[in-house]
This record gives sequence, C-alpha cells and structure tokens, in this order.
Amino acid sequence: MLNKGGNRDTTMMLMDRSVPGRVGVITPELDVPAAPLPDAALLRDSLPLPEVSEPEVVQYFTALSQLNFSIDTHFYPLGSCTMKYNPKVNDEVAFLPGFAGIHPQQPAEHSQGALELLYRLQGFLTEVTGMAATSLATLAGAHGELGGVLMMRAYHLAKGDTGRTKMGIPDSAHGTNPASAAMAGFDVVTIPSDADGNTDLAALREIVSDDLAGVMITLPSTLGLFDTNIVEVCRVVHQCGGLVYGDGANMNALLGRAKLGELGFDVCHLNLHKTFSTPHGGGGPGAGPVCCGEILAPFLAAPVVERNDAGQYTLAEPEQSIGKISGFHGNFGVLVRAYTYIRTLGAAGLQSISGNAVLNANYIMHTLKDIYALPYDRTCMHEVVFSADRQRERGVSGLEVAKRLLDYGFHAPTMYFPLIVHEALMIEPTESETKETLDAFIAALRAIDAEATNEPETVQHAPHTTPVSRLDEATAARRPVLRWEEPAAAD
Amino acid sequence: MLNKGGNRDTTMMLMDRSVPGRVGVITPELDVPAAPLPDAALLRDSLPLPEVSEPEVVQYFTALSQLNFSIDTHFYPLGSCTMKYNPKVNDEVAFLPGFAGIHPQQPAEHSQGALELLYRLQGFLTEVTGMAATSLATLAGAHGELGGVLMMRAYHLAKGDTGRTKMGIPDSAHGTNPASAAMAGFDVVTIPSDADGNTDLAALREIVSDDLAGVMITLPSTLGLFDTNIVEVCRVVHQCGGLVYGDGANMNALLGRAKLGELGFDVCHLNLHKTFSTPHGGGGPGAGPVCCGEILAPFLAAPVVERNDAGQYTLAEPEQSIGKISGFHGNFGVLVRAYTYIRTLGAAGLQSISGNAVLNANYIMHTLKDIYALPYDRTCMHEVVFSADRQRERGVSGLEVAKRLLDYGFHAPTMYFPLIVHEALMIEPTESETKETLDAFIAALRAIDAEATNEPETVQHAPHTTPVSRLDEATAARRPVLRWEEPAAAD
Amino acid sequence: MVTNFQSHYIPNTPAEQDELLAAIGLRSVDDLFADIPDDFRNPPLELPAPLSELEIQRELGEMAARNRPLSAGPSFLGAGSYHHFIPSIVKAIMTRGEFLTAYTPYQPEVSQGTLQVIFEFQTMISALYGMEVANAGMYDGATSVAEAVLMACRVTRRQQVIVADTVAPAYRQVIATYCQAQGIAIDIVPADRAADAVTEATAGVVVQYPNFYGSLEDLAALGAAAHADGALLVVSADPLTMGMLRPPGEFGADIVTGEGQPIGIPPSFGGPYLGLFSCKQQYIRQMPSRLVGRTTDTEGRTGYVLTLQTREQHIRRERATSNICTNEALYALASSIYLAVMGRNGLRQVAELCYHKAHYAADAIGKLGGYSLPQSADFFQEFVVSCPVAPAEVNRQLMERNILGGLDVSDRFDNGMLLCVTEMNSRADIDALVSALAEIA
Amino acid sequence: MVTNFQSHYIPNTPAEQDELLAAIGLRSVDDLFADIPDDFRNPPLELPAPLSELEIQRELGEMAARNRPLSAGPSFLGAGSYHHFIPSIVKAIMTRGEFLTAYTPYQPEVSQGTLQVIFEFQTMISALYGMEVANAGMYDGATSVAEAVLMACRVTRRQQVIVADTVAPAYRQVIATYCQAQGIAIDIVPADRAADAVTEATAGVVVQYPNFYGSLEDLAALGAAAHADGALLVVSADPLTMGMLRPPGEFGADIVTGEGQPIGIPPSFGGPYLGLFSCKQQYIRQMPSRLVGRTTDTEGRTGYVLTLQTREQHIRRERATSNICTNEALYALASSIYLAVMGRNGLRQVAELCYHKAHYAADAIGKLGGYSLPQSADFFQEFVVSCPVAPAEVNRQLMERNILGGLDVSDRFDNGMLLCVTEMNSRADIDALVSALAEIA
Ligand SMILES: Cc1ncc(COP(=O)(O)O)c(C=O)c1O
Ligand SMILES: Cc1ncc(COP(=O)(O)O)c(C=O)c1O
Repeated sequence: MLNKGGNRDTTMMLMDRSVPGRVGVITPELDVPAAPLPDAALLRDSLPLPEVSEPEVVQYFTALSQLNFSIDTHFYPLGSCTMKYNPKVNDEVAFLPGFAGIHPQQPAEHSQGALELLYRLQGFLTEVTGMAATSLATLAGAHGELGGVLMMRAYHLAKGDTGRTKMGIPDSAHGTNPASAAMAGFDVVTIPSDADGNTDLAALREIVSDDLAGVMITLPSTLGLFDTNIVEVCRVVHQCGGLVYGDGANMNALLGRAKLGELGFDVCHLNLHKTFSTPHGGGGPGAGPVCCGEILAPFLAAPVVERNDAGQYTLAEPEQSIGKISGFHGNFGVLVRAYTYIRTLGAAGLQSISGNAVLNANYIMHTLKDIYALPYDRTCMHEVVFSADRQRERGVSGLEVAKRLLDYGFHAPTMYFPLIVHEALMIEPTESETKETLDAFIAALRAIDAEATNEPETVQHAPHTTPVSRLDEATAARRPVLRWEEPAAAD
Repeated sequence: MLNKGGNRDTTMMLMDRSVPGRVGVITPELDVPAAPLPDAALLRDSLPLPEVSEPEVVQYFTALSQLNFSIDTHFYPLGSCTMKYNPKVNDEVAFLPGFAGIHPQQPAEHSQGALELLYRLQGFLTEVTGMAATSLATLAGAHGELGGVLMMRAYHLAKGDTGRTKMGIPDSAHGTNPASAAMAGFDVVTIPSDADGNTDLAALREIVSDDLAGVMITLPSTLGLFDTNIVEVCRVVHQCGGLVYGDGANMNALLGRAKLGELGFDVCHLNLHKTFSTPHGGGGPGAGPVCCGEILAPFLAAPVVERNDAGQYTLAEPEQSIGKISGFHGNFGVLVRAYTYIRTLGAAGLQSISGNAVLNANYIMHTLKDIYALPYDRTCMHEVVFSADRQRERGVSGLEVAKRLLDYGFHAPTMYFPLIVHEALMIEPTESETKETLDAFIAALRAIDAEATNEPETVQHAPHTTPVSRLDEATAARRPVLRWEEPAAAD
Repeated sequence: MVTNFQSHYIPNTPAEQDELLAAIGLRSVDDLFADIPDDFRNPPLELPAPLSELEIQRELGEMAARNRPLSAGPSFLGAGSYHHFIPSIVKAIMTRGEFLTAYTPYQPEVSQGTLQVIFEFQTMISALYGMEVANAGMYDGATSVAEAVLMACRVTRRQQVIVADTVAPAYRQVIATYCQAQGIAIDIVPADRAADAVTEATAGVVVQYPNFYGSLEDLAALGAAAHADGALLVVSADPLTMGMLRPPGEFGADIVTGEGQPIGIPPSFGGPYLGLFSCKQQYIRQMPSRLVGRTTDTEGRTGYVLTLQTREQHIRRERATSNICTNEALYALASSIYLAVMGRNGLRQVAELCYHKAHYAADAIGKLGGYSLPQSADFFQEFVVSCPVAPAEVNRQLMERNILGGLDVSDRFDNGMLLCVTEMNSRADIDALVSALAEIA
Repeated sequence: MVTNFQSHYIPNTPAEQDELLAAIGLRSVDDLFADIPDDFRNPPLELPAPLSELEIQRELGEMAARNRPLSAGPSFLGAGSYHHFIPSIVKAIMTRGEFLTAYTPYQPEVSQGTLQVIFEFQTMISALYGMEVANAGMYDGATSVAEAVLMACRVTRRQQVIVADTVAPAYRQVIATYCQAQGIAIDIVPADRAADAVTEATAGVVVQYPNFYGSLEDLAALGAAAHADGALLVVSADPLTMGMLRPPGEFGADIVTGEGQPIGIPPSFGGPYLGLFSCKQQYIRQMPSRLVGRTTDTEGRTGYVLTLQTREQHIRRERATSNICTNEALYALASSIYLAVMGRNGLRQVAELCYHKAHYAADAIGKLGGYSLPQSADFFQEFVVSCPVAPAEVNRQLMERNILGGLDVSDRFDNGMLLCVTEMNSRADIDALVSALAEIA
C-alpha cells in the first residue's frame, strides 16, 4: 500500500492517539431543565474512550481499510464463501430512510412496504428451494442451522418420538453443522464419504435407526461435488423416520438447476450473504433464512409474515414454532439486499449464475489438474478442491502455496478444509469473475508450482509484499492480548 | 499499494478490457410503440465505447482510486491549495433528494428551500469578506476572477471611463490572475514585491494613472505573508480612480481576523473548495463566489437571490450585471457543502480555523528554518514558503526534495511557485492536522536534508515507492497521446 | 435447457463461455450438471421477470415509501431499538468496498484492516462495560444474552438460570429457544426477588440494565447474591447508557452482553444489529464467537490475528463453545467508528441529553391528570406511563398528530405505555407529546 | 481577543496550541496576526451560532424538504438539465475519499488514479463526439461553448462569430459575457440562415445539437458553409443523444462542446455540472483546460501526466489559452463511470428509449384538440408544443396533478411549451400528461 506518514500511519491505535480535550463530535445543547442525577454510586467515574477529532477518525479507519483484500479490490476465490460481486444498488436501497429508518415495533400499518418485501422474499426463497414455507428470522448460516435442527427436534417430540437423539453428519461437513446439532441437543454421528466423494450409503444404512433424528447434508458437498446418492440418502433417512437437513450454503451451484425440496430435503437454510450476494462485511452481517416442507412448516421460528384477505401484511408465529430465535424479524437490511438481487436477476439470471459459477470452477479444475492433485476427478460444482500433496513433496505446503498467492495479488483459497482432503486448497471463483482473471489466477498457481521446484524458500516464507508477514499465532493464543492496554510508563 | 492480479490490475484500460457482448447495465424495455427513426444519415454506425460488466467497472475504478494520495489518506500540505479535512456530513446533505434531485428551472415556489440556502450563503460570505453583496454564480476561483474583473471593467465603462486598459498584478500572483485579466481585455502590468515580500509601494505609485483599471492583490499573498502595505495600496489605487480586486483563495488565514472590504478591497472571490472545505475532487468542482462593495454590487454576475417582502426567494439579475457567466445558478452542490460548513462552525469556529492554520504554518517555519532557507523571515500566515537553495548546493533540487517526501508518505508541497522565490517549496498544513502529523512531516524534511548530504542519489531519483516513478513529461508533450488507441495488430 | 441470460453482474459472454467449455471438453453448460438426476434437473423456477436498475430503484422506492420512517415526526418508541443520532462518517467509512466486501479475516496478512478494527472494538466494548475482555460480536442483543446463559451453565457446570421478569420479553423468548434442547431450567422471577431465588444449583442470574421498562436494577445486590452461591451475574446492558452509568463490571458482573444498535446502527426494522459480549478474563476459553489478538510478524511488526480458535466450530466442531461463524463484523466497525468519534466526552453528553430529556418528559406527563408513573426506581431514558385509556387508543390518537407513541405494556402495567426519549427529541417534540397526551386524557 | 473554539474538525487542543506557540516563542495565537493593522484586526463576525451535526442534518433536511425533487412525480422539464437514470455505482465510487479529497493531479507519481480516469474520460468523450481529442473538462456546457468561441477566434485570428438563435438562451448570454471584453462581434441569426451568413470574417458558426428546442440542425450544410470561408464549425451537443445520433465529428465539426450533466450527473439545481470540450487534433495547442497524456516512467512503465501545460495559466499567465484552473474533475469521473457501465449498448438503448418515448408523447399531444407541434424538423427527446392557453397556466394545472410541465417558450412560439421526455418517464407518466393536457385544453 502507499506509504503513509503522520497520523495516517496505522501503528498507533485510537487510545494511543487520544489527547485530552480533542473533540470528535459536537452534541446539541440541552434544551430542557437538567434533572437531578441518580445516586453517585450509579454513575461512572471515568469513561476510558479515546479523545480524537473527526478528521483523525476518518483518516485512521480509511488507512485501516486499505490494509484489506476485498472483492472490490482483489479476486477472492475463497472456497465455501461465494465471494461474488456485491451490487452497489443493493446497498443503496437498503439505506433508504423508508427501510433503514423504521422501527421494528412500529405499527404494522406503518410498515406495510417492509412487510410486503419480507413476504415476497419468503415466497422467492420457498420457490428457489422447492419447499413449502420460509422463515427469515435467522441471522446467519449457522443460526439457520440451529433453527432448522431445533425444528427437526420439535417435530419428533410433537409426534411423541422422544428417542431420536442422534444426528448424522458427513465427515466433510462445515464445522457449524456439528456445532449446531450439539446446540440443539443432538449427539453427532459422523457419516463417511465414499471413494467418489458421495455419501457412503453403506455407512449411512448402518446408522439409520429409530434413534436417528436425521442427517445434515451439504449439497453440493464441501468437496464441491453433487452427491449422486442424494435421492437415495433422503429415501433411506426418511424410511427410518428421520429427516434430512440441507446446508444450503453452496446453493450458488444449484440455482435453477435443482431444488432441495424436490430432491427429498425436509428443511434447509440459505446463506443470503453468499448465494444472494449481500456483502460479507468482513464477517457479517449475514442472513440464514430457513425453508422447509409442509410437515415442518408449523415449527418454523417466529415471526413469519402473513398476508390477510384484505391484502394486509402482519407478523405471525407459526402454530408449533420453536419460538423466537432473534430479537426482531431477522436481518432486514440484508433481506432487502437479497430481495433486490433476486428482482434484478429473475429466474434466467439465477440460472446463469449457477451455470457460470460451475463453468468457471471446472475451467480452473481442468487447467490446473495436471499440476495440482485432484482427489476427486469428476465434474465439480461451484468450487474445486485440490490437494497440494505434490507440492508438499517438494517441501511446500498447501498453506504456503496459498500465502504465496497473496503476493501475486490474489486472495488465498480456503485451506485445509474439508478436513478429509489432505493439504486441501478449495477454490471458488464464482460467476462474477472474468476469463482474464481466471487465466491470470491459473497462471499464478502454475508459476507458484514452478517456484516450489526452483525456489521453494520464496514460497515457504510467503507472503513478502503484504502489510505484515506471517504472524505468530501460537503466541497470540498462548498469551492472549485482546485489547489495548496503557503502555507501561517508561522510566 | 497491495498487489493486484487479474482484472483489478490497472494496466489495461477500459477499451483493452472490452469484450463484445459484455453488459454493464440493464435498461428497461421500451413500453411504448417504436417511432420511425430519422434518416440513416443522422444515425451513427458505431459507438466506440467499452463493453464491460458492472463488477469490472467497480473493480477498475476502485483500483484506480488506490493509486491516489488524498487528504483522507495522506497529509497533503500543498501550498496555496488549503487541503483541509472535508467533512462527510457536507457530502451527505448535498446528496439529499431535495437538493441533488431538483431542476434548476423548476418553479421558484418549488425550490424555496434551495433559494433560501443560497440567499443565506450570500449573506454569510458578504459578512465574512466585509463586503456589501455576493453572487454565487461563478464556478471556481479563476471564474470568480473573470467575473470580478469584468465587473471592474463594466464599472469604469458605466462611468464613461473608457481609457482604463491596464491591470496591475504582483509578480507573486497566481497564474489565473493575469490570465483572467487578459480574458477581461486588460493589459497586465506587473507590480514587483519589496524586500519584505509586500507590494512595492514605490513601484505601484509608478504605474497608477488614469489608464489603470485597478490591481489584483492576493491577501495573504502567495508568499504566505500579510501585506503590511495593503491599506496604503488600496488608498493609492483608489486615489487614481482604480479599483482593488482581492484574490481570496488564501482566506483560510484571515477568517475572522480581517475583512477584505474593510481593508479597502472593492471586490474579491472566495474559493469555497479551499477555505470552506468543499472537497477538491481531484480538480473540482469548485465554487468561486464574488463578493463586492456597494459601488460594484449592481454589476454582479446574474443571478443573485433576493427575498421579497412576503418572505419569498427569487432569482434576480442585478441592474447593470455583467450578465450570465454560467449555465444556471452556480455550483449548487458545492454551495450546499459550504453553507453546511459555516453553519457547523459559526464565527468562533471560523476564527479557530485561521488561528490554527496560521499557528501550524508558523510552527513548521520555526522548526525547519535552520535547515531550509527562508526568503522572508517574518511571521507567516497559513503557509510558509521555503527555498531549497541550500539543498541545491548539495546537488538536490526543490523538486527532488518534494518528490522524496512522497516516499515518506507525505504529499509534496507546491514547488516553484511563487515564481519569485528560487527553488520554492510552499507548505500549507491547514488547521485540520494534528501536532503528531506536523512533527512527523518536519522530521521527514530534516531526514531528507540529511540524505541530501549523505546519499544525494536517493533524493535525486525519488520517489522510489510510488506506483510509478518519475515520468517522462517531455515526450508526453512532444508526442502527445491524449486518448486510447486500438493497439496496432501484431503480425 | 436453460437459456443464458447476459446479466450485468456476470462478465463472461456466451462466446467466452464456449471457450471455457472447449478447454474443459464439453459442449454446453448443461453438461456440467449431468450429476443431477434427470427428473430433478432444471425444474421450473417461478420468479418475476428481471427488472432494470431504474425499475428496481422505483419499485423499492415505492415500497420504502409505504413505511413511515422515524424521521417523519416525533417518535417515543424504544423498547429494544433506539432512535439515536449517527454521524455521517459512520456510513461514509463503513461502505468503503475494502470493508464491505471482505470476508471474515481468515488470512491475517491481507486482513489487518478488519482485524485491527475488531481489536479496537473489543477494547472499546470492554471499556464501556468495565469488563476485562469482549469478543468480536454476536448476532444481536437477544442471541448474545442467550449465549451468555449457555456459557454460564458451561462455566458453572450447572443447569438452572434465574431470569428477572424485567428482562425484555423477546430476550426471554430467545433464551428459551436457545435452552430448549439443553436441559436448562429457566426460572423467571420478579427482579426484586431474583437475589433471593439464587441457590447452589443456579448457574447464573440474568438481568437487564436499564431493564426493559427503563429502570435501574440493584446490580450490587444481585452480584453479591449470585456470587455467594457460586453463580454468575449476567447483565444485558444498553451500551449508550454506559456513557453515564457505572458499568456492570464495577458491580461484579461476570458476563455483560448488550444490543449494539444504539451505538451507531440504524433501526432498520430490527436488523442487522450487533450483539455485544464481554466477560471476565478467566472465562475467555468459554466465550462464544471470534476473538482478535495482538501478536507480531516474522519481522517483529505488530499485527492482529483471530485467536483462541480452538473454542470455535471450525476447529472444535460439536464441542465448540457455540456454532456461531458469520457474526456482524460490519456493524462492529460501525460501532467502533461511532464510539471513536463520540469519544469520552461525546458519549457522556449524549447519555446526559437522553437522561435529562426523558426526565423532563416524565415529570410533565406525571403531572397530567389521568396519567401516572407506576414505577419508582431510577430510570435512564425509558419509563412506563399509566394512561387513562388503553395505550392502543392513545397511540392511535398520537399518530393522528403525527407522533409515534410508545410500546403497549398493558400486560404488565395498568394501561401501561413504555415511552422512550432520546437526544433526537427536541423540547418542542416533548412538549407536543405532553400536550397531545393532555388532550387525549 | 478571539477565543478558541474546540471544533471537531480541528484536532489540536489549547494545550497543544500552547506547545506550538512555545516552540515559536509566542504567547498567544493573536500575536501571529500582528501584521494586520490594529484597526482592522479581529472585526466582529456576525454569523449564526454553530450547530451540532444532529441539528445541521435537521436544518438542511427541512430546507431540502421545501424543494420538490423530480422523483416526486412525472417530470417533463428539460431545457438544459435532464432527468436521466444514474446507476448506483456512480456515487458509490466517486465518493471514495481517494478521489473526493485529492487535489488536481500535479504530482503524477501519487495521482495516477485521477490521471488515468481523465485519460479514460478524454477517450470516451472524443469517441462520443467523433472527435480526435477531448480535454479534461470545463465548468459547464455554457462556459464550454463560450470558450470554444474564444478558441475559434484564436485559431482563425478573426473576431466575428455567428450563433444560431436556436442555441440555448443561457449559452448565448454566457458567450456574450465571455466575449464582452474581447472585441468579438456576435451575430445571432436564425439557424436556417446561419450558413448563408458566413463570410470571410467569420471565425466560427455556433449551433446546438439537438438545438435548444429539440430539433436536429443540418450540421452537414453548416459545416460546408463554414469551411468554405475558413471558419470553424462549433457544435454544442448533448452527449447522451450521441448514443444514437451521428456525431458532429462525422459532419466535419471543428470544436464540439457539450453539457456533461446528462451522462451521470444529478440535476442538483443547476450544478455542479461538467463542460465537455473536444476538437480536431490540429487545434490542441489552442485548447483551454487540462489535458492528460500518456507517457512512461524511468522504468518504462506506462503512466499519465498533465501535458501541454504551456497552454495554461500557471505557465503562460496572461497569454494562456484560458484562465481555467480548477475544473470539474470529480464529475469527469462520474461521467466516465457512467459511460463505462452504460457502454456501447447501454448508451444506445437509453438514447433510443428517450427518442421513442418522446415521439410517442409528441404524437399523442399533437393529436389533442387545441395543441399543435409548431416545428417540423426531426427531434430527439425535446419538442415544442403550442398550447391552447398560456404555458404558465398549463403548468399550474399540471402541477395540481403533480406533473412538472415544460419550459415556457412563448417568447418564441405562440403559447409554446418545451417538453422533454426521457427514459425516466414511463408510459403511464406520458399517458397521464396527455390526459391532463386534454383536460386543460
Ligand atoms: C458449508 C457451510 N455451511 C455453513 C456455513 C455457516 O454460515 P454462516 O457463516 O453464515 O454462519 C458456512 C459458512 O462459512 C459454510 O461454508
Ligand atoms: C492564489 C490562488 N488564486 C486563484 C486560484 C484559482 O482558483 P481555481 O483553481 O478555483 O480556479 C488559486 C488556485 O489554485 C490560487 O491558489
């Protein structure tokens, strides 16, 4: 990044910059008589916040922003994360005063536009997933999972079926799947993958029994593969009285190509901050709506939006709802963006997304598989998972290959996930990248492979051009420093 | 800057990226019957604009932005330019639909808020300059100058005084002053500065006669000095029947400290994009309102805003107006920002600006004058003009010192202006910088001086860390390439 | 067959797609989906036809226009979402693409911006609450306190919590949802009996500060009672009130959570908001969500990383402290900018404006015939008014005067209405409310 | 004595100011102003008391609310400022601090962003107009054509210009202002007689395309006539119409200027706008304003610089081609983003939408009893309607129906109203206008 002198240098934190008496904001004068204050025991003595002026705040945070890679500035093929283009119009409409400036508890007659938007979005997502109903109350993918598996639990309990304590989860699953299942009180049973990367049907059959509440399947799987056993998986689970949860985080591959509900899934969540292009914001906000079939609809998290005969929209609680799972009605600002995105693209646009996302991933797969090991050599979906095993043999790890990409001006792929692939490098190009970018990225990965042979140290010690080099994570965890502290007075 | 790969690399221009069939925008369907087209001779065959998608446009322009220094990212002590903090609230209000979305010709009764804002701003600027009236119609400093000197011309002509063909302008003046005078039909007579950097009164007395229309004086001068002869200058010019124009581009030094009207100036312009902190935008838009005393008020450019007895605001043309000088009513969006700025600061705030701007400049002057030659060793105003003569002796020019500052993360001072100072380095810190930044900047200039002794090549070939190094300006001018051309087909 | 649609969001043209297909050795994009069983491939997708951006802006603009923004007139509605002023710089900075379009900072070398922001956030949130550590944020205030309950149970290895009945109803519901499968017993007790209810089985005592009805609970007493029996004191506190009030940390709270919306986040119909979560240092390994730590790089430069990740789902899976992954990072940024620019004095001034204005309003309303203030404890910016007629009717008549009234809490207080006054309410707004209420009486 | 005011825009505190003063050896800030004669120092400054940002937003919000934005209802007002759609990305990018808060790119090494943008702008504007070179922009459409007149006189060393009477009245006035001190004679002649009026004394013929009343002048004839006598053809052309119309460059125009507002700039009560300026290569040394050229750095990398600066005031002073310095760079950026995203097809589509919708409207209105279309030439998106009653009255009645009517041009056409229809007008808008006009008749 361009050198910065003086207060634009980011090495000083806000508290380091604080000078007594500096002012960052002017507040209005008090225009009513002052009231007596409560007992002093209730009032604070000091408020250890910084004292800095407005220009300093702008300059400091602007400088910080420039230390980031982001979609707007860098190709970001981070597998499983669907780092696609985030349209600016979506942000613009979400900030309209009629959206950003409305109170969640104001009377419904003064929020009809907002409620209608939510109602329509419920319908769009229900349609996209081939389900029967949707709740928008869950605030991220993992939150949707929690809501979904709690619904599975509630369903069994409502039937008086109290013995279903187990949840089957593939070994390739994202960590949130087992964590959500555990929060919903289930014991996790791991389901292995077969040699093709599909669910191992034999292994599945072994665990299905009347203590199995259901399974959580990611489709396409985190291996970037369409599980060709999926219909059979659903059949087997259903046969034993279990339910099938779909982790829809990878839905970018399937938009308009297949519907989870039709394949046999009972409930799923979508990551609007992936598939529906709401910006990830450095780690959120997201939105993880839950869509489900008829039998689970009564259990959806509250609220859902209903439309009455007079055409008015109201918030309602499904009959046997698992209850409220968030403070209000979901991450509305994110939902506005997703609604806008779907309205912009329509069915043909969504299908074009999945087509191009999958095409781009396969292009990368085909142009690199001579060099990078491909654990599952079959058509991939929206992402391709390589292994850096062949580079490892030359002393260069997958992590090092990934870090070296940063020097080439590309964000790294997801590394070491899914856990079942050795030295995994998981690359998701998305549909929003140009062929030029794909080719430049492919060239970089080929060049790094050559470096692994010719100058392995360059790769091993990468990155070399970033604001900081490799960081000491071990010490960070062993002696955690989690906030600014007054520097010890020098004497 | 952080490395960028693929299409975020800026070496390809839009036309290089263009791919037939890529779409950047979706337009609505035609919802009326198509009309017959005019004769084909009136229609164009090809429209050689790029074909790129929206993400590419965002990524390309974002990448370009990151090649810039700017106030938000770097200390920018560019003399004569008043690169102070540009408040974000000013931009926010300027974009309100009730401001950005109104038509300049819509009926006055539907623009009362906008007209009132202009009316009040006229009043504020009239007050700040100690004048009698203001027109906001001029769109930048130089445009204000043209308006102002045309008013001087019109005034003399209105009196039947047709022989006043000369305009006196100090040798230190900004280039726009003589250029504006020439556009207004005057012959420029140069007025030298005296040894203290003030107007040379003796020289002035020599040129005053009945062919002198007036003089254009910058206060504080472009040497960053308050001309202590100024009252006498005005007296002398007035005595001969001439008028005094004030270039108010440096008004940041005098806000609330002195009023041009009271000192004897007849007319002046203000640079709202300097003193009143509207962002400079990489070279505009600006706004250069003209303020004048009673005798010149009838000649102001049209329109001005008037308030009638019913409290309604209307656009009006002053009686003997020089006429319209721009398409509509001035750079309204810039005027909204300046209005907001003045409302935020009030009189005490404006005085604090000049106090701190001048204090910061003097601090730099005092802490560097042992090393950098100071042509006029007296209290400076908002900026200090050094000479790099002592560095030059060691083979390092002022330009090279300035370029080397870029490596230290600071924007360069203005170089080689004013023309009367050898190897001029003109530094304007403004009031919005912290002491830390001033100290870091001072330390950098001291370090560069040391480099001039110890490793002059480092300075001579600077900058070393910028996106491009020193550019070949001679070839650029000799064989001008002013737009993208289709690359010659390789064969 | 799916036809190709050339969106402005998708660069590659059909010709380019054909080039890619050729490289792969396929004929059509459809062939890539051959793994999907025929019967399920390319189902009909019934969605409205795509719109141009011009039409989108118009459609969304019309939908937005059918909602009444708080800026349309005086508003006295709080109850969990507050109308506070947000300086322009917050949006100006948070919408920078480098922040907006980055992912979770998993690659620290190219994410120092986001990481250092979170470190600032952790610093300022712990300072506000008087706590030793704060995490990178949770989904919202409700899920944050629910996760605090789970954490209190983990820390104490107990399975019963006491929740004051003055905790926001929505928060209580979300706690119930989060606990429903965990075998945790939740006892809802009146706030003034919460201290007495603690036993050796109690994992934690949960209160809100100020409570949902605006009043200040006796944190010192609750902390003492909880700690006497080895339970934790869990407080959900409004961060903006911390500009003035002694923080829960100074009363011995073990976990302090909160809704971050009041500090720099627009009401936005209830989200996205920001869960705040802080605790004593000794419990950090039981915390949910991300933590950023300071460390050094190979050249000794300071840098920031995600740390203590072994607590988290991507490492610990079913034994993680929580399933949370994506949180609300962008709003942690917004709050950090807000707190930075408000600073030590600005936050105190805003808190005091709210306090004095609310008391001015309460005093005036309390003197109106037919109205009374049923609560006696100290309050901050919210208070309950008992109205002469049903609150719904009062609100209806207020809206006729373009005033947004308070929340109906007649389930708890006779004709009760929960009113909120902030720095956004001018004296004229308050006077208009008071005279309107006088007319309605 | 001036008291110090601690603004949030000014970081240094009184204590820090004292430190700086001590370094200088002074006691007070006031001492720095000792050069100002006593009688004039620290005059009273009567300005309203400062406001907090909360109050500023409220005050400005209220002032803005007293203006009716074009989005409030159908609008048919054009006449030099046009209601076109601007994609969101334009504002999202132009407000980035790196563009917004940079100065004129005098230090090319740290201004490549701005410089390359201008080079793109020059490229696209020359392409639009079919001209060889374009500069970095002028103040607005009016000053741009005025500078073109001065340039035509410089190039031809003649002092007389012919200006068609169909050039916008405001443009004609600004030409007069710019020429008033230069001894240039301006002959305003009917457009269809402009060709005949050219003599060997004529420096240039100035026309607008489409003209102020919407019609397309016969550029070919004008160009031939001008060139026959050694004069230049100067055309002020709407850049958006260039999506569809053959550009003036292809008719032999020597200088083509234009108002850049239609391509990506909001109407904003008349400014800031953007002057477009292009010409034949042979005249570049006579051009006003900045030019950016491509070159290479010491390492052979491509880079951009301000070039041919010897034309400009900071070098050439009173002999400069113009006094212009600051221009409208930020809006050259806006237009560049707009043109990039519209691209070859989008700009054509928008132009066609305007064309067809305007013709649909004109047809329908022309068929109404009492209304007629007094002009017969081809038009683009604007046309004059002769109304049965005074246009002011028609407009009044249209506004009762929340329709913003056209410009009153009854000075030139009997009860004439200049109407404009763009892509922002839906068929429903147009139909509403037509039925309203029918009712008013
Ligand atoms: C496959 C998969 N499932 C679930 C999640 C969890 O989603 P979130 O981060 O929104 O909670 C993710 C995101 O990282 C994921 O990639
Ligand atoms: C002293 C002085 N006068 C006049 C001007 C011209 O102002 P503008 O660039 O707004 O035309 C400038 C700006 O560079 C200046 O510094």
